[in-house]
Amino acid sequence: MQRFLMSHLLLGLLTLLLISPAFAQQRITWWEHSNPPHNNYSKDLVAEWNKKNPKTPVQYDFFAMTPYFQKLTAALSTRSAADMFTLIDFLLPGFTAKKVLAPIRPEWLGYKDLEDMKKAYIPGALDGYIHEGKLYAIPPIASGFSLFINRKHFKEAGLDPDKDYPRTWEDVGRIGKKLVKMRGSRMVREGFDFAMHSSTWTMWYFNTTIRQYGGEVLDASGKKCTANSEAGVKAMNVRARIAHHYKASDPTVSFGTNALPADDIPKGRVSMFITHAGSVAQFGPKMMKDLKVVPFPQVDPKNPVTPIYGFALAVNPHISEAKQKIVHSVLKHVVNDSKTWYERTSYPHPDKNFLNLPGMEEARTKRYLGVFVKDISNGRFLQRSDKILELNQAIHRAMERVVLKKEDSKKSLDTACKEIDAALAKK
Amino acid sequence: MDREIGVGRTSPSMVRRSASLLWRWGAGGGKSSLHSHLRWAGFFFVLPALIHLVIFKFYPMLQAFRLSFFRYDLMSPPVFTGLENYKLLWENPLFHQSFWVSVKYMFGVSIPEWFFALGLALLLNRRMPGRAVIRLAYFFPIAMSQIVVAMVWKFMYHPFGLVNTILETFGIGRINWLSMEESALPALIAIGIWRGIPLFGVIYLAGLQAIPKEYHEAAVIDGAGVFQRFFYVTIPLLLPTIMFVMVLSLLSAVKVFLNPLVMTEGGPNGTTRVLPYFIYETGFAFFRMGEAAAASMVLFVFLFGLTLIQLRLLRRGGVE
Amino acid sequence: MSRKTMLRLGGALISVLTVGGVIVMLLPYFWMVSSSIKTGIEVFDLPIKWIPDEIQWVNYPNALTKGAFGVYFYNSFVVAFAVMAGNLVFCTLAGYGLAKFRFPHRELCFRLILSTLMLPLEIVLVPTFLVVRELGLVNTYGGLIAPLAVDAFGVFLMRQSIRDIPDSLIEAARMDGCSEFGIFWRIILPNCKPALGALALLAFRDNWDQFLWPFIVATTDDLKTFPLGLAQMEGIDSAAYHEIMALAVLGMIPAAFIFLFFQRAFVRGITLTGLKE
Amino acid sequence: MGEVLLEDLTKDFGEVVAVKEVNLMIHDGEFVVLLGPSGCGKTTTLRMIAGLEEITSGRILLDERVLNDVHPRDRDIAMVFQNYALYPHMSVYKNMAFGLKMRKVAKDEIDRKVKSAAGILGIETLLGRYPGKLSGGQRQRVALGRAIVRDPRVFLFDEPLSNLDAKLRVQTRVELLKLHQHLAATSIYVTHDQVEAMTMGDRIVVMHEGVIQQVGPPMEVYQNPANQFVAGFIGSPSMNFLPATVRFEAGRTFLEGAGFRIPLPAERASGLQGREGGEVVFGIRPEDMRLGSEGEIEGAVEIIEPVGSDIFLDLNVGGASLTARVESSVRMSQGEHVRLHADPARVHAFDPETGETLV
Repeated sequence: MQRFLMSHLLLGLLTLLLISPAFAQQRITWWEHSNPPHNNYSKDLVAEWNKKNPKTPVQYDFFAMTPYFQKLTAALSTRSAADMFTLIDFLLPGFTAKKVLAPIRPEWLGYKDLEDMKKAYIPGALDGYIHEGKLYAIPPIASGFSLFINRKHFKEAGLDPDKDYPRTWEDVGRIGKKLVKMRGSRMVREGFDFAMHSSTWTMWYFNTTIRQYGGEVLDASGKKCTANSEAGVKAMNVRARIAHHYKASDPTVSFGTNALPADDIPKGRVSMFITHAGSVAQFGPKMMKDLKVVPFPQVDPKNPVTPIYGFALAVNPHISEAKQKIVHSVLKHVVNDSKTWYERTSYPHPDKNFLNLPGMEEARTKRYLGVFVKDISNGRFLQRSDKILELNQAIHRAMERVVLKKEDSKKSLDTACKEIDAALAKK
Repeated sequence: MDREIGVGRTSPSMVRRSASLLWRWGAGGGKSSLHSHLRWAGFFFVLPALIHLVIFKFYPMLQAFRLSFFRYDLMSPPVFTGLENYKLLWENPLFHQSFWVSVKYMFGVSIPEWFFALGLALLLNRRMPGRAVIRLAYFFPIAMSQIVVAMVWKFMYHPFGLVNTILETFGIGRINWLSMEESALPALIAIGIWRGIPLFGVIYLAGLQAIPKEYHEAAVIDGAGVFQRFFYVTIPLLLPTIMFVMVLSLLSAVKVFLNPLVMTEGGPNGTTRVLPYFIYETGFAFFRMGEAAAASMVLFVFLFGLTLIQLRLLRRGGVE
Repeated sequence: MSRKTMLRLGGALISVLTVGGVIVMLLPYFWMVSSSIKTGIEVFDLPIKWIPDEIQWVNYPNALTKGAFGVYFYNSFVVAFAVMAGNLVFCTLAGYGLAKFRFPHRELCFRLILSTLMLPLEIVLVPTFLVVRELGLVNTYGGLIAPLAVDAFGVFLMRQSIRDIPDSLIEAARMDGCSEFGIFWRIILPNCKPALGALALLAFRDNWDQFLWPFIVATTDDLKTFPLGLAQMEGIDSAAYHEIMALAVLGMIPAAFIFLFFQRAFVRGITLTGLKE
Repeated sequence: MGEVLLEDLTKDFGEVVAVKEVNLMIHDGEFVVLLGPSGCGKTTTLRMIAGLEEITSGRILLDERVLNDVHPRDRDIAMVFQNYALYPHMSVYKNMAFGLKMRKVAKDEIDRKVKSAAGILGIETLLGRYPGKLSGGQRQRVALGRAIVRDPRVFLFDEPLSNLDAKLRVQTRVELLKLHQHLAATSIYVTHDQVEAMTMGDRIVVMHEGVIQQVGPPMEVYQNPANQFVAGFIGSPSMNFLPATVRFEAGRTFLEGAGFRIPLPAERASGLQGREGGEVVFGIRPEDMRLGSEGEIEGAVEIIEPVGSDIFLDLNVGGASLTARVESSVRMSQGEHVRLHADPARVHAFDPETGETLV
C-alpha cells in the first residue's frame, strides 16, 4: 500500500511540475496574423524598438491567418490576449460593441485631437476604425483592389491594353469574352474572374457594386437588410452576367482556387483579375512586365466607388493606463516610416503625403502605386455591422446560388435578406 | 480591477469538495478488510484519469451545457435566456442544413470505411509476395498529419490539380471538386475514407489474426467454400471488432473539422458546413457561444443515442 | 472455364486491385514530395511532371528559415511525447482498474469516461481554456499537454486488452506478495505491450497533429508546434506551396518513423479478443 | 506447522450461495482433497483459504491465527493454479524467484532455493526458458516449483492436472504424492476427478451445492457413502441405482424391483425398519456382482465393453440400465439373458427423497 501511495504521489508531483507556469515577464506583447512580408518587417521593427527601449521590450508573435481572429476572440474573452494586436477593419464594430478595444489617444501619438490626426491621413482612411467618435485602431495599411490585365492576352485578342482596358462591368464582360480560350467545351483560360474563395472577398465586391448602383446592404439603422433592393439585384446581376451572359468566366475555377485567388494570373489561366497592391510584389517584376494595373471597374466611372480594407493595430483595454501609454509609443514607432513600410510589405500606407515622399516616383509609375492610391482614395470600407461575418456568408451563399446554380438574383437575395434579418434580430 | 467575466472559475475549494466526494464514493462498504482494500485499489487506479477527465472534460462539458441556456458573446457577461438558444436553432435553417450535412458526412465516410477496411484487412491477411511492403503502403496514411492531409488534398482537388489531371487522362472532364454543391461533400468524404481505411484496416487485421486457425480448418473439413467460410466463420468471430469499428468510425467521422475549415470554409452554399464547423463558426466568428453550446448539446445527444443503439446491437451480437 | 483458370484469374484480379490500391493510397505522398522539389510556379503546371527538370532541394533549407521550425519541431516532440506518456500511464492505470477490479459504480465510471468521446473539442474550447487559465497554464507546455494527457479511447483500448490477461496471473502475483501497484507494474504492463504500442502510436500521431488547441493556448513563438508553423506559412492570399510541401514532408518523418517502429505492435495491439498463450 | 481450520465458512455471490457453513479441520501435513462436480463450491473454498475471495461469514484459521483479513501474501500459503498462471514475460527462473523477490529475500538465498526446487522437480535445464516455450507437463512443474520455493505452511492446488493428457496425469499424480511425502506440508487439493481424489487424498471432502457431503479417508467414503450423491459420484463406472420396494418376509428383508429381488442380511437391514412396502433406491457397484445361474438379478445383455482386465456388461434389468463387471474370461453375446448375484455385504439402499443412506 505504501508503495502504491508513493507512486501516486510521484505522479502527482510530475503533474505539478508539468503545469508550473512559465516565468511571467513584464513586457509588451503584440499579436499579428501571418502574412510573411508583413511579419518579417514587424520583427525588424520590434528588434529596433527593443534596442532603443530595453526596459519595455516588445514580444512579437504571429499566428496562422485562418483561425487568428478566433484565437483573438478566445483570448480577449478570457483576458489572456496580447497588449496590442492587429485587427482587420470590419471586425471593429463587433469588438467595440463588446468593449474589448481601448480607444486610441491621439494626444499620446503627438496629435492635438482626432480631427488633427485625420488630417495626416488619406481622406477616409481612418473612417473604418472610428466608432461613436472615437478611434479604436491605427492602420499601417490602406489596401484596396484594382484590376490586373494581361498585356499579352490583350494583344493576342487584337486589343490594345493601354486603350481598350475595361472601365465598366459591361466592358469587363464584353472584353473578357474576347479573351476566353476554349479547348472543346472546356474553358482553359478565363477572360475575367472574381476571387470566390472566401465570403469576405465576395462581400467586398458585392458591397462595392451595390454602392455603385446607389444601394447598401443594410438600411441606415443597420437593422434591416436591403440587399434585395433593385440596386442589389443589379449588383448581383453583374456577376451573373459575366459568368452566364458573356461567358467570360468559369466561376468554379476561382472557387477551387481558394486561398490562392491570385494564382491564376501568373499562370496565365485568367486574363483579367482583381487583386491588391501586395500582389505586385508577389508576382515579381518579371511577371509584372506582362501585366498592367488599371482602376477598379465601375458602373459609372464618373462616380467611382471602390472597396478598401485594412489591418490596424488595436490596444487591449484590460491593461493599465500606464502600459497603454507605452503601447502607444510602440504604435507610433510601428507606423512611423511609411516609405519603408511600403518597400518591405508592398502595401500602401494611408499617410496623406505617401505618394509625394522622395523616391516614390518610380513606384508610382512602375509599380502602379498611382492607380492603387487613386482607387484607395475612392474607397469605402465594408458595411459596418457587428454581425458582419454572418452578412458576408449570407451574401456569399446567395452569390454561390446565382453564379453556380443559376438561381434568380432577386430570389436568391430575398433568401439572403431573410437570413441576414434573422441574424440581425439576434442579440 | 479585474471583473470576473466569462463562464466562471474552478475554485480550489470546489476541487477539494468533489475530491472528498469521490473519496467517500470509492470507499464502498468501508470495511477495512483486504477486499475493500482491493476495491480501493481499483478505484485508485481509475482515479488519476477520472480527476483529469473531471477537470478537463466533464467540467467544461457541464459549462457548455449551462451556457446553452445563456446568451453569451464571449466578452460580455452571460445572460440567462432559458430555452431561447434551442428555439433559435430550431428556427435556423442553416442549423438544419448543418445537421444533415454532418449526418451525410458521418455515414458517407464510415459505411464505406467498414467495407473497404474489411476488404483491405482480408487482402493483407493473405499470403502474397511483398506483403510487408504492401501493408506498409496501405497503412501509411495513418502517419500523415491532419493539417498536411487538408493542405495536400486541397491542391489535389484544385481545378488543375492531380485528381483532375488523372480524370482527364481517362477522358473524363475536369470537375471543380470543391466548388460544386454536388461534389464538395463527396470530395471531403473521399478524404475521410482515404484517411480512415488504414486505421480501421489495422483494427480488422488484428481481429482477423486473432481468430484461431482451427475454426477455418474445421469449416474447410465441413466442406465450406470461401464465401461460406467468410459468412459463417469470419464474420461471426469478427463481430466484436466489427462493432468496435462501427462505433469508432462514426464517432471520429462526425468530429471532422479541420478539412472543411482549411479546404472549403463550409461552402459552397453550406454543403460542407458540418456541425462542428457550425458550432465553431457560431461561437467564435458570430460570437454566439450560447447557441453554439446548444448546438453541441444536440450533437452530443445525437451521438449518445447513436452509440447506445450500437452498443445494444453489440450486446445482441453476443459481445459483452 | 476450368476452376484453375478461374482461380488464376481471380488471383490476377486481386493483384491488380492491390497494386491499384497502393497507388491510390500513396499518390498524395508522391505529389507532396514531387511538389516539394519544384519551384513555386511549377507546382500547378500541366501536365504534371512528377520529377521536375531541375530539382529544387533548396526548398527545404529555404522553408526551414521561414519560421523557427527547429523550435516548432522540438515543441511538437515535447508535446507529442508528453501526451503519449500521459496516455500510456493514466489510460493504462484506468484501464486496469476498470478491467480487473470491482468497485461501486464501476460501469458508470466507464460509461462516463466513454461519453467524453462524444464531445467535439470546438465546443468545450472556451470552458477548457478557462480551466487552463485558472491553473495558470496559458502559454506553457503544461497548458499544451495537460488537457490531452488522458483520452477516453486510450482507456477503452487498454481496458479491452487488459481484460484478456488471465485473472490467475494477478492472483498468483498477489499470493507471491506483490503490492497492487507492483502487480500493475510487473505483471500487467509487460503483458499488454502490444496494446501499449498501439496506444503510443495513436497518441503520438494525434498529438503531433494537434492544431486548434495549441493554436489557442500557445501565444508565443517559442511554444508553437509544427502544425501551427505550417499553417502560418499561408499568408492572406498567397502561399509558397513548394515550401509548404517541403515542410509537410519533413513534418511527416517523425510520425512515419514512429509508425514504422510500432507497426507490428500496432497490428497485434488492437486485438479485441483473447490473449494468445 | 500448518493446521487449517474452517469455521462456518460461507460465501454468497449476491443471490447464489456458493459455499454454505463449511466446517473442516485439516491437520498439519495432511493431504486433503476437495472433491465435487463443477460448481459445488470447492474452488471457492480454496480461493477463500488463499485469500483471493472475500469471506461472507465464518472464519479461516491457520495455526490458530484468524486469516480472514490477512492479505494473501502474508498467509504463508502457496497455490498452484489450474492454468498455472506462469508470468509469460518472465523466464522460468524469474517466475520461481518472483515470490521470494517480493518478500525481499536475499539474492543468493533466492538462487539457492530456486536451484534446489528445480533439482527436486528435475527442471534445472528449463530455468532460462520462457513459459511459452514449455510443454504442458513442464509448465506444471514450474508452477509447482514456484510454490515449493516459497516453503509455505500450506499448499493449495486448484485442479492442477486438468490441463495434462491422461498419461502425464497419472505420472504427475505419483510425483505429486512423492513430493508431498518429501515436503510433508499441509496440502489442500481441489479436483472433480474422483480417481485423483481416491489415489492422492489422506482424506476426501466431497462437496455438493456448497455443502460438505462427507469427509473421510478414500476407502471409507467409497465403501460407506453418506448419501446417494456421494455413492454416485465416487467410483467409475459409478454405482447402479434401481428403484426398489422394501419387503419383509419371514423375518428377512428384501429389496424388490423389476427383474431383481435381493435379500439383505439382518444386521444390515436395521435402517429399513418401518419402511415395509416403501420405495427406496437400491444401489450396487458394478464390481459387487458376479455371474451365477441362481443370481437374484436378471437382465438382458445390451452392450459388452471389454476393457482388457475386465468386461463391463450393460444390462437391461426390468427396463432400467445396470452395469456389471465380470471377468475377462467370460464369453457373452448380445441379447443373452443372464443372472447376477449381488454381494449382500455391499448392497446399498437410499431414501429416494433425501438421498440419505439407509443401508
